[in-house]
Amino acid sequence: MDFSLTEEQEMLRDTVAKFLASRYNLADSRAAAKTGPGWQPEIWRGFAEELGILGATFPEKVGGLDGGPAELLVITEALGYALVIEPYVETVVLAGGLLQRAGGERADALSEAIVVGDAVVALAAEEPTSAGDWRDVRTTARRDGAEWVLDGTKIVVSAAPIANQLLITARTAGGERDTEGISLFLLDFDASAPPAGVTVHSYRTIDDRRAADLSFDGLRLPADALLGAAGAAWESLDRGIDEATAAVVSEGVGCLRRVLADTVEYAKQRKQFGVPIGSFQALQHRMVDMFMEVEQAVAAQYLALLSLDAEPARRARAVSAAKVTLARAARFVGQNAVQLHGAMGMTEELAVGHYFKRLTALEQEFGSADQHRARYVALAG
Amino acid sequence: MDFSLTEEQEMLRDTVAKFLASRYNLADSRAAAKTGPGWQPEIWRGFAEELGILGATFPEKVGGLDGGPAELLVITEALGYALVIEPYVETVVLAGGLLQRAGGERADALSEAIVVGDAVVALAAEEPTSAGDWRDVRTTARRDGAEWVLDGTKIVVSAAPIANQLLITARTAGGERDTEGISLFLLDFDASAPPAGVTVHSYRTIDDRRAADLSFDGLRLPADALLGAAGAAWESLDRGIDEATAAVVSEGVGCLRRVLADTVEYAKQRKQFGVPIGSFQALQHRMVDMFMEVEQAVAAQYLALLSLDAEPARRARAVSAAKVTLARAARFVGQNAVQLHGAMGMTEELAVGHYFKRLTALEQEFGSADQHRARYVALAG
Amino acid sequence: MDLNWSAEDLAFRDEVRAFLDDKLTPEIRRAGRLMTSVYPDHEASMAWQAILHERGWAAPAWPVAYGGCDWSLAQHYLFGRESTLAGAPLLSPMGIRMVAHAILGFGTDEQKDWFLPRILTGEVFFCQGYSEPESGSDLASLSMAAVDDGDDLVCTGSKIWTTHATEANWIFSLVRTSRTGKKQEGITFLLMPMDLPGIEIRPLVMTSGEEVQNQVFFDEVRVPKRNVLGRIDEGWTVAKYLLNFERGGALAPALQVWADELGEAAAAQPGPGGRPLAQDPAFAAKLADIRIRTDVLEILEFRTIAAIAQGRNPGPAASMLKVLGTELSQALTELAQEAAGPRGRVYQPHATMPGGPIAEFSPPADGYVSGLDWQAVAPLRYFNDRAGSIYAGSNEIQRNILAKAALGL
Amino acid sequence: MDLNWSAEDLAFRDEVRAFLDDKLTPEIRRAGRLMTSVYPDHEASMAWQAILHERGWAAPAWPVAYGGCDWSLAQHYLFGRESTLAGAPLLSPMGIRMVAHAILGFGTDEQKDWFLPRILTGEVFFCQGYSEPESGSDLASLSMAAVDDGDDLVCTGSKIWTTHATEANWIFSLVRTSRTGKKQEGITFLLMPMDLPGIEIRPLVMTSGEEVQNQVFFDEVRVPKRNVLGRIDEGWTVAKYLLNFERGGALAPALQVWADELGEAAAAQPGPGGRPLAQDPAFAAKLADIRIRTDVLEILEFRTIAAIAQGRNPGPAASMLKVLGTELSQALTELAQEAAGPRGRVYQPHATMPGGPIAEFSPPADGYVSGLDWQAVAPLRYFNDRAGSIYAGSNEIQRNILAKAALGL
Repeated sequence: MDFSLTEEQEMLRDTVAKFLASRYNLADSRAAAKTGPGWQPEIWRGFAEELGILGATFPEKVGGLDGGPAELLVITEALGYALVIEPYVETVVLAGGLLQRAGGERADALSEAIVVGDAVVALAAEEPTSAGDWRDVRTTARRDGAEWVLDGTKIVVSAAPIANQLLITARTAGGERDTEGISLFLLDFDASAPPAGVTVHSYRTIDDRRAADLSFDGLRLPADALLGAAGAAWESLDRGIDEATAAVVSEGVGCLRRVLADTVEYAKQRKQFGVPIGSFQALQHRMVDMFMEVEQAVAAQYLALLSLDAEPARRARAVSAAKVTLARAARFVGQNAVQLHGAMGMTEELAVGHYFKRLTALEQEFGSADQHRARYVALAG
Repeated sequence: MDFSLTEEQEMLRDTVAKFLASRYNLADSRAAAKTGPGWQPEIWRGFAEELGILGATFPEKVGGLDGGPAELLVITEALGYALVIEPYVETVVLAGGLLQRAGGERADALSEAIVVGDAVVALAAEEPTSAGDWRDVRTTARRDGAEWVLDGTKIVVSAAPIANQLLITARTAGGERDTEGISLFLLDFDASAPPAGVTVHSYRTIDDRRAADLSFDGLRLPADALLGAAGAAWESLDRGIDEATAAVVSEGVGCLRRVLADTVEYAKQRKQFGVPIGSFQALQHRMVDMFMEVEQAVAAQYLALLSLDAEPARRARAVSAAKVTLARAARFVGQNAVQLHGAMGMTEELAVGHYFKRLTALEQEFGSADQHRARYVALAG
Repeated sequence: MDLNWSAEDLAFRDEVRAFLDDKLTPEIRRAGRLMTSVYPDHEASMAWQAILHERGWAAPAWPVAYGGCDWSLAQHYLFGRESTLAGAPLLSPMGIRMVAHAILGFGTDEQKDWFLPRILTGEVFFCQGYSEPESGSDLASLSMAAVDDGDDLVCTGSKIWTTHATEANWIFSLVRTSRTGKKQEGITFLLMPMDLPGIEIRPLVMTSGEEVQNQVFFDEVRVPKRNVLGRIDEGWTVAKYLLNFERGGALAPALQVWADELGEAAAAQPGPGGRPLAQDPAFAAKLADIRIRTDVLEILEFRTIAAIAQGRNPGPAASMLKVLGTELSQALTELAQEAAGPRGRVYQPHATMPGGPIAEFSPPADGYVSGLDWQAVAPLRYFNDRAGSIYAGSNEIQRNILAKAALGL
Repeated sequence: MDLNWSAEDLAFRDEVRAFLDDKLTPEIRRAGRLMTSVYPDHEASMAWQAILHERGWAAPAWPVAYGGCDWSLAQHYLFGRESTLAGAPLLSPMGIRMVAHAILGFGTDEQKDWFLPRILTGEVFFCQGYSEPESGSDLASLSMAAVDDGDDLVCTGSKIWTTHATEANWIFSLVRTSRTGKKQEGITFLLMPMDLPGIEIRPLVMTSGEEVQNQVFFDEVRVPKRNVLGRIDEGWTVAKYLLNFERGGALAPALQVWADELGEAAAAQPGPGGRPLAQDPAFAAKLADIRIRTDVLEILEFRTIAAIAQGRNPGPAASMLKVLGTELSQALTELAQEAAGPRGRVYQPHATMPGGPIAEFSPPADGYVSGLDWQAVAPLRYFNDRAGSIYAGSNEIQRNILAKAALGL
């Protein structure tokens, strides 16, 4: 076992942190979220051109840096620490992994576009009945001559409103919850001018990102829209979900570190009854418990990211353990950070309120604690 | 709604408390438990003759006082407060209720014997496979001429080693977990000289009471050993379990009040770092949480006892809610009482250690929190 | 000892039920059902107050002479319970349930006669000016100055967490009239019209996006001394008296309603493994625990109300009920947010009835809602409900009080 | 970054495994498996120490010159892990893992040469005399007097919570040699044979019935000054140094073993509704949470051990691991007691391997056991495990330390 970073990895961490500290701030990003386009395209451009982090986990042949778990760890944690709303996990981790494993010309071209910052990709997988379990695919894709015809509904598709490419899961065979028969399709996309057969309802999320509900009603796609073999997408999707889960765990660790630091600092500054509230033992012990939750989340972050290349059952078990841990930490630390900030913690005036909203969303993204605990139980046999 | 006691009920409470304060002490009762006969028969005699509480819930026709939930509440709470190990719940509440509902000459005679202190009765219901669910009866009783023949195994039968009468559940019809087909039998009993066909393994319990594992191997009983109609005991048994559960909830409240009082007192006396440990805010808040658990247990005590006459589904729901609440309080208050007493709390030198052991047993007696929560869910539909 | 109601009580309950059935319009019910916090939509709440006032039930706890009801304890309790069960919105607590009791207890006849009828009709709508940016849990350290100037007090400073300040036309406030002696001395309880020159309001945007809370700035605001309630420098006495009313309500009935609604919603909501969420053992266990805690809270609340009604001091019970009730409510809003699933991440306040305007949000032109109303309510209620353990004396402060008052520590 | 072991590490692991397979007799394994606390059966533990000593592995953390092993960090970790997985009993911590390090750090050559080999063989068996009846969490307030009398110190007072005092022939103790200055000053670290005149032992009966802990009384016990470790009045320095070793071990492997054993037991144990307990969702969820927390603890423990091995200060991590490890262990022993069901109420220490004699208990003549061994162990382990959050600096004290050291509060 070894939890140390190489010099290059430490340098990457410092570079990303410095970029975000100087170029990314809460006011501008929330303005973009609430009254602007939903993101800051110039930041994304910076990720590609100045930091190169959009290619961090891509192979060199598509322009990537061929990085592994350690690179993913330092990048996603830094993004979480700065509360970055731009869709790194959606585009680079989730779509990026699916594209790499699908292979083929279109996938490689899109990978290249992601690396240079030209493509933002969203995955339309959640459906009204799936409750976070993406093997529950009722959207259908049927062949019609050289084309595919898609019908179905997807909900809460993260980043769809700002994506220019959409990955869509659809069933080409099998029953509603079969893992066999799930296929992956690619679609050029513009939420403000959706193609024929697509209805889009875009909205903001509680954590100031953008998402959309989509319905496909006879959407026609060309033959090469199918990525990989028909009906065989589950294995890659299953891995992709684990990778994305590990990435949001890591992002969550970044959020948690910031929230804990802010809370401790606030408790040292804020005076009531003539003394800093951080001098009260009950609050000190609470903050210690928050600290221990954060440290456990850090361990979970290692556990998840360093298990991604293990065989699927071990990978799934580690990722589920990590997500349960992160969810518990997110709730405990988030709620207590608000509590210790008092009513100020409930406003949008301090950072803590914004982080709390993100932590609330993170708790459930890619499966809730209950869902991951149940998966862990099933895997433990 | 009304939670007040009548003057008579208050007098009963005071009388029982005074008797126990002057006549019952931890040293003698533990000596009886560990190196003596397992109980203090002279105390039991006092319950009958001086206090009359063995007849509290029996009708006047068998010599009882015809009391209701309020009487049961004040008596059982007082017994818990004094950590009385004598089998009041087993004999008076559980067996007493079964006998009253069974009716008939033998049952009435035994009721009279209980009221005057001559009979100690244990119910043999738990089996190796029943996991606290007493509808799971695999002990069989079959007719053989005028006699019944019983075969099967009962475990952890509370009070059996000191009982002179045994009630036994046995299946006369139906499948292993059917509620139909369960019958109730009565047996004259002496653990030190068991009748032919009965093997007894007596032991002490963690809470310094006595219990036994029993096996019946062709035990022959006369026809009139059957109480009530054959195969129809479940309804009464179900109610009896709820009554006993409510009674141990109430007993638990007595334990909890004492444990909380001792802990607060200890925290005021015990000095470390030059001040009473009760002056540390973290410990103060812990004791406040213990206080709130005790108050909730008190509310649960009302809820359970005052719902015993409601229709079965409401009764069961109330009793299960109460047991879940008591179990949570027992664990939280018990564990923290030990913690706040430090290592002294882990010894047999202070009362708190003895109460902790009783609270540990109480948590699971007549069903654990998980079991009662599951029953509550099932009843809530 | 009895858990049941008397026949008279049940008859009264039926009368209340009939009234509620008759008078609660779908719009008003909607405002109750889709509340995102303890603060109702202002208009719906005032509309409901008018209906209650017409029936003489707007302020049942007041003395009959001022428009209250001659009800038994059980009737008061049942009225509140039935109103909650029927989905009636809460009335604003600041006027009828709070300052009115201070006016009744400490006001001059003139103050009583002027304010009380107007509070009943809604003509006078109060907000509360207690907390200051530097005085939260330590309320007695408040510093907003009220300088004696002949017939007036001249107020300068600021108040924060003032609910519905923009809707209110009056504010009741604690101000500092003297800085000598203990910090609890030298505080004055003052009633001010909100249109006095020098008052400015800055809405605060909460994490739910709602502008219900405000900071109110006072710049040499001149208030006649006849607007003082009680005596100058003795406002802390009034505030302490009011505390008894602030923490008086029964929360269990509302929690029962919400738990039932959540149970029903979960029965129709897809859960793990393709079964309804209600059948997921983890969810079912959490909901059951909440229901059990609510069953228990109901008894504790009733026992306390009964003690008060019998003229006994409920002692530290009020602090305990505040802690238990708010933590239970938080467990419930947390579970509802879990139950909302992926839809719980969608921000759609237009499908709810929030307590105030929403900052920086334009509802979709077509009114689209992702999922069901309750899923839209869930995140906002979860965010807003964090306030439960913060306001009206944080739960840490309540535990301090309980350590002293209940345990003698 | 890597979660895996190197090929060299794996080879070493296999060597350890082979040794354990070969040498762990069923009797010794039984002593490990049926432990009721962190204190093993004395005889079995000493027997295992002898076997380890024969192989040169009794004290791997000592310097090689004194019988330690030249192992890498990973090897030390894997040795502990494999021993636990194989069910080896713990060795008594007082000698090899504690006082020996103090002797190595502060002892004279004479002390090292006399004590260390005898500790290894078990000829010298230490107990610890730190706590006093009035000095628990506030250890530095200890008052047992050691009066200077020429070549001797004359000790009067009493020590409490002295584990295995009746088995031990030596005690290391903190005594007060001076009452001027801060309370941490004037404390001396003293080694005493237990057979000195004036020493008396009173066993303490714990809730488990076990007599493992004792109170030790000292009445003018005369101890030569050459038995002082370090300098007179500077014993606190030695004690603080020792603390680093007291909290050093990895607990996660043992918790993994217990969790696996509990999972297996639950698969064979009747649970609700006629299904095995392992399939009860409530039980399964609790066991899964414990396993998940253990997976996480393992990483935290290894990270800390790695930091120490690299000569870095692990900072407040030791306090955190103590809290997390003991609370996790308590969750597990609590769940095992739940799982034991009705049998968990039966008191049958004769089916276990407790750390000491059982007071006032006669095992049944026929050796009858109700249920299975693990069900007999469950309540005793649950009772004894309450000590986890009390000893070695209570978890409240650890949180105080963490507030300062980790958060600067």
